[in-house]
Amino acid sequence: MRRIGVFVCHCGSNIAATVDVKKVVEMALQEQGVVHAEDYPYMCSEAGQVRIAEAIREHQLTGMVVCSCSPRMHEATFRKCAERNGLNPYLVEIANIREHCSWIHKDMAEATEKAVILMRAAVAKVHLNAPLQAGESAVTKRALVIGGGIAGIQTALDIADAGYKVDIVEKEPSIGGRMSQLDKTFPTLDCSACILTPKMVEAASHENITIHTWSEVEKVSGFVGNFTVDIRKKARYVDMDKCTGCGVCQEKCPSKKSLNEFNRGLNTRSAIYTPFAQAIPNVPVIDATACIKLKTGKCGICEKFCQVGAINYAQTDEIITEQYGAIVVATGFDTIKLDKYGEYAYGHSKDVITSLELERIMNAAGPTKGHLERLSDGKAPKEIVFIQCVGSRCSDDRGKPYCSKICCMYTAKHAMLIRDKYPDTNVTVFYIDVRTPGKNFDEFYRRAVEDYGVNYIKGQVGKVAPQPDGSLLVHGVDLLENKQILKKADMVVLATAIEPNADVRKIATMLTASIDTNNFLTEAHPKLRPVESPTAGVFLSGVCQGPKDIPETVAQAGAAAVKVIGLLAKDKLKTNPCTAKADELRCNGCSQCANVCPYGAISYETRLVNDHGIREDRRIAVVNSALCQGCGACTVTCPSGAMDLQGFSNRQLIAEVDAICR
Amino acid sequence: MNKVEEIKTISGVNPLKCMKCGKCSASCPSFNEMDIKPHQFVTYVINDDVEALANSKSAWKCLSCFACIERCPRDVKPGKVIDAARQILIRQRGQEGLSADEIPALLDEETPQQLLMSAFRKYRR
Amino acid sequence: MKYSYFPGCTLRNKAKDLDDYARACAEKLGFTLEELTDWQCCGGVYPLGADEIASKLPSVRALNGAKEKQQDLVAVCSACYHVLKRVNDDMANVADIQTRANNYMALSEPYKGEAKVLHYLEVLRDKVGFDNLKKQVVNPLTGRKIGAYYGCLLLRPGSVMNFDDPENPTIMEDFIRALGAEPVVYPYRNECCGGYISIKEKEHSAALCRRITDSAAGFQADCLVTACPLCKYNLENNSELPIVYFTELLAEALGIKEVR
Amino acid sequence: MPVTENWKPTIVAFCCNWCSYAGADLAGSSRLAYPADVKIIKVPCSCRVNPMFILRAFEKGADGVILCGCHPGDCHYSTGNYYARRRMTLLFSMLDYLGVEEGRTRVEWVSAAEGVKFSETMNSFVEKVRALGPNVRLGDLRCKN
Repeated sequence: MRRIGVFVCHCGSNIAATVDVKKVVEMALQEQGVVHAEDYPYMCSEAGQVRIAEAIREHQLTGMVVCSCSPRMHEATFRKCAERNGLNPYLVEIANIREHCSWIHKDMAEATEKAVILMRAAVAKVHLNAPLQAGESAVTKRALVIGGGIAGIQTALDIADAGYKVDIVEKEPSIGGRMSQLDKTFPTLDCSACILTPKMVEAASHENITIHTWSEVEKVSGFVGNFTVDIRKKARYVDMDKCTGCGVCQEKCPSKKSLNEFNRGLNTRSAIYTPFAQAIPNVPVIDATACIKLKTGKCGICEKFCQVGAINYAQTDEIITEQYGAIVVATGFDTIKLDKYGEYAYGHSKDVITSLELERIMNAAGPTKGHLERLSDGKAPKEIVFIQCVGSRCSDDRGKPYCSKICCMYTAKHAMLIRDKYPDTNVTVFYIDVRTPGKNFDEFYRRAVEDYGVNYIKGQVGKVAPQPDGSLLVHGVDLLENKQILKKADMVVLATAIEPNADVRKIATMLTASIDTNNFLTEAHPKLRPVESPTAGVFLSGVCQGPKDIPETVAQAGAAAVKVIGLLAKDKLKTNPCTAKADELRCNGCSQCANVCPYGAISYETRLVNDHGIREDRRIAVVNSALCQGCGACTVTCPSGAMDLQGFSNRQLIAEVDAICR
Repeated sequence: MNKVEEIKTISGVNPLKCMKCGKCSASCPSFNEMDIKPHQFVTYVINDDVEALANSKSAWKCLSCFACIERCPRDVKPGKVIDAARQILIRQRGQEGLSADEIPALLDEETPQQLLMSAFRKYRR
Repeated sequence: MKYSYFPGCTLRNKAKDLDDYARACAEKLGFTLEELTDWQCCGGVYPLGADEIASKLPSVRALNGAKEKQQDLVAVCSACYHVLKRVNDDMANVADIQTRANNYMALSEPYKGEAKVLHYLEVLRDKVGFDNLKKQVVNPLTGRKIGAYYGCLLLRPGSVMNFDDPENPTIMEDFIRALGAEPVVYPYRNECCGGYISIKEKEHSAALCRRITDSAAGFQADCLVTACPLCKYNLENNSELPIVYFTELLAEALGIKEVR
Repeated sequence: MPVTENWKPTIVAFCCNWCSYAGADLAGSSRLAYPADVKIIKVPCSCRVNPMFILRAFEKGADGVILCGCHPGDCHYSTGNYYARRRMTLLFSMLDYLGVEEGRTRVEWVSAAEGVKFSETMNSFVEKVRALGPNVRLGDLRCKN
């Protein structure tokens, strides 16, 4: 019989205000095997842990239950406390009487009754807990960063500077990401390329960083410290080693009608191209869907003009397989499609554009060479209307329920830049709320209003009506004046909601990292573990986790790097001892367990078994505990009940069921 | 049932979903005819001031064109609130927006039956 | 192909053209409109109130009639289409309305939104096909610039009507193109003409109509096409532009307008 | 059906550690209430839930059993929830024969970010079970041990 101690935490008033903790203690003492029970305001505090230590010694506890917050919060705390005091950590169970009880119930009697039942279930389980020893696994001292935007670059640089190898996988022909498309940045008006390019160069020249552009992650297996990743290096049709980046091929290419993705499709590019001048690597790719040679076999002009013979039409996709200890997701964002927002005439009028398109128009390397022009007729706009929250903060099925966070600030930036460069152009911003929480952010917005005369109107726009004369009639409202506004504009800019990159779902599935309903990756804890995925060894950097501006992204990228460095600095990792184990007397070697194991952790060996005096050679399932992740699929599949999961055994779970239904 | 609850029941609208963006008012073809503007409808419900809403001109000015309902980013459907206010009015005797005596003078050669039918539905019980 | 047909109050009288051409063109295009025997006026406007049942019953009767004949229910008038479709949606998805309406109706088998409501234009688009329609045109309307006027009732609310993109519809433009004319896209084609308000407040409706027709004329439309008798009435009272029913345009292109 | 006035159902919820248990935690920290009748048992993955556990719960007097896991495609162990889905489909199809009505069992996918969904799911499930009343049909057949 176990000697069990039950420790009931008040969590200040978080638990004690709704659960009668004294009653829980009283009821615990009536449970079989419970030799000690007590309550304390903060069990997790040092003083609380001292009480636990004393109780373990005084009552020679061989098991313990802590009735407290979620095990996701403090299971590790209490297990370490037990271990320090000579009790195997896996003889500790948590009854979650906070998140699953006191915080969701109001009636004290009801909550107390439930807390008692949860306590009983934990006690029943602990009776059957076995002391477990964590094994060890080696750590591959190399990290993978998926995505080569500012988030990925910063994470990679920080990891590399700490002395670890990092690979960046970027699906576009160049690293740089969204930031490379921006013209200026807030809340100072730095040129985006001027501050990003040095980082790109640093990453490319860093001895610890390997960059795979025009590449995608194809397959991920393994677990923390030991991931195996297949990377598809898409055919570039250009030899990276030979190409000098002279650019002649792009000039000579006769296929020039492909939409330029980097300029958001506002102009065209050649079939062989580098997305932008500062591209890294400065090696073009051939767009196979546009290349005349690859489509028809005729042409070959780029090959003819390439002086170093770098063009290779025979190149094919290549899959490389690499080992990593940690993986960082930095897949970034895109703007949402606006096809459901017909009222704003986007797609109908060329002069209704998104903010990201305006970035390209304002940029010297953009489709208008940096001149602010209407895309319809090339004229300089004299009246520009900005519409905020297009697709953000929506609870209908057209938009996103969240605030995209960056729009208020970049709109202030755009407005200011336009008023600065084109003082004759009037700028009106229709807003719902102006959100400027950030260092120097509100000051920045106020400058737009006070120093640059940008006209901010509180109210949303209902419709943008293109007029026969080519202008746009904006039907808005001024809520403070309580008036409908009809504003004639030459250009309308939509602050379009952002959403996680479309590929992120596929990547999350490969990594078994969880994702929320908006396709943002979920962090392990919303406050305390913001850069870790719940999946061990997977970390989050940048907008893939939630909307962020550049300073926040860079900060989070550094934080993710620190977490990776902390992991890679370890030579060995403790493995989860809650692994599957086969009972050799019951196993009949049928192989069904191996069929369902996602980790290939189960093999079979022929072993001499003594089955009640009968000695014979039998085929027995053997679980490799370093590979087993403890899901339990095999335990339910096993037809003879031989396979069981340590820490979540059939008997333990049934004991919990029985205690709850008692 | 008090008036606020009645409006909520008839309209099926949860006024608390509104984020006061004004897109309804920006879209409303009757905005200038209304004393209480579309974006204010829900505020009156929230403030329990259904009396003012029912006494306002707006109840008779809404065209039920559903532009506000279509474009509302919060799925609040402000047009349904004003229609519910109108319903409350016409369900009270003597509170109708069109009397039978008025009608002959309002018709012309081309008036389609549809106009008469919908006007009856909108103005009268 | 046979469809149950709901002509509606106005098509019996003032909008006889809309009705006659619809039937004649249907026969020409290979489908038949079988008028429901006991249809009653839909009421012209959809009763928005969640607690209004009686005013929805005429629609339920028509819908159930189509269900019993195992036919889709076709309407030509925008208002009828709007009311029938929304009541049908209620009968399929709103348990309270379904129960209470069925209690009134006392049908042999309760009606639960089984019928499918189609607008005549949807039949042309989805059943006949605009490509096919184009082949049957004998008098292509070449050179004519026609603006589609959708109004409110065909499109909104988009989540229930599912007729076309409520802010950027294309069905009427595709229809106009199939007849050989050039569609004129103008921004106010889905804005309200004033609807029923014109019975008492002619100026209010007039202002809205003028915005619509001025915009269409500004984009060089030489006529507007509509599916709604009330829209036609309101627009006609306030515009230089001719306003025609889409079925009339169809009859003209199919060469059966004169024959009638 | 003899429903006593103060009858409260006993409901067992198996939640996977990675998604649904975390979703329940989020419901808790967001203070999204659901009835205290629900008692959660943590399992590493929904595929750890042996159909025998569910039968055991009913045998011991549970009035409803719900199994929650990660959304299809999002399983922490890649495929566990698919196994769970198949097993439960098969089990549930036989439960009526065993005397347990269809509404007393449910499988629901709740992610770690879906505190609202967790709470709504539990509310609607409890409501359903309450409407069904005590699990007397199996109770009559129950083998007491």
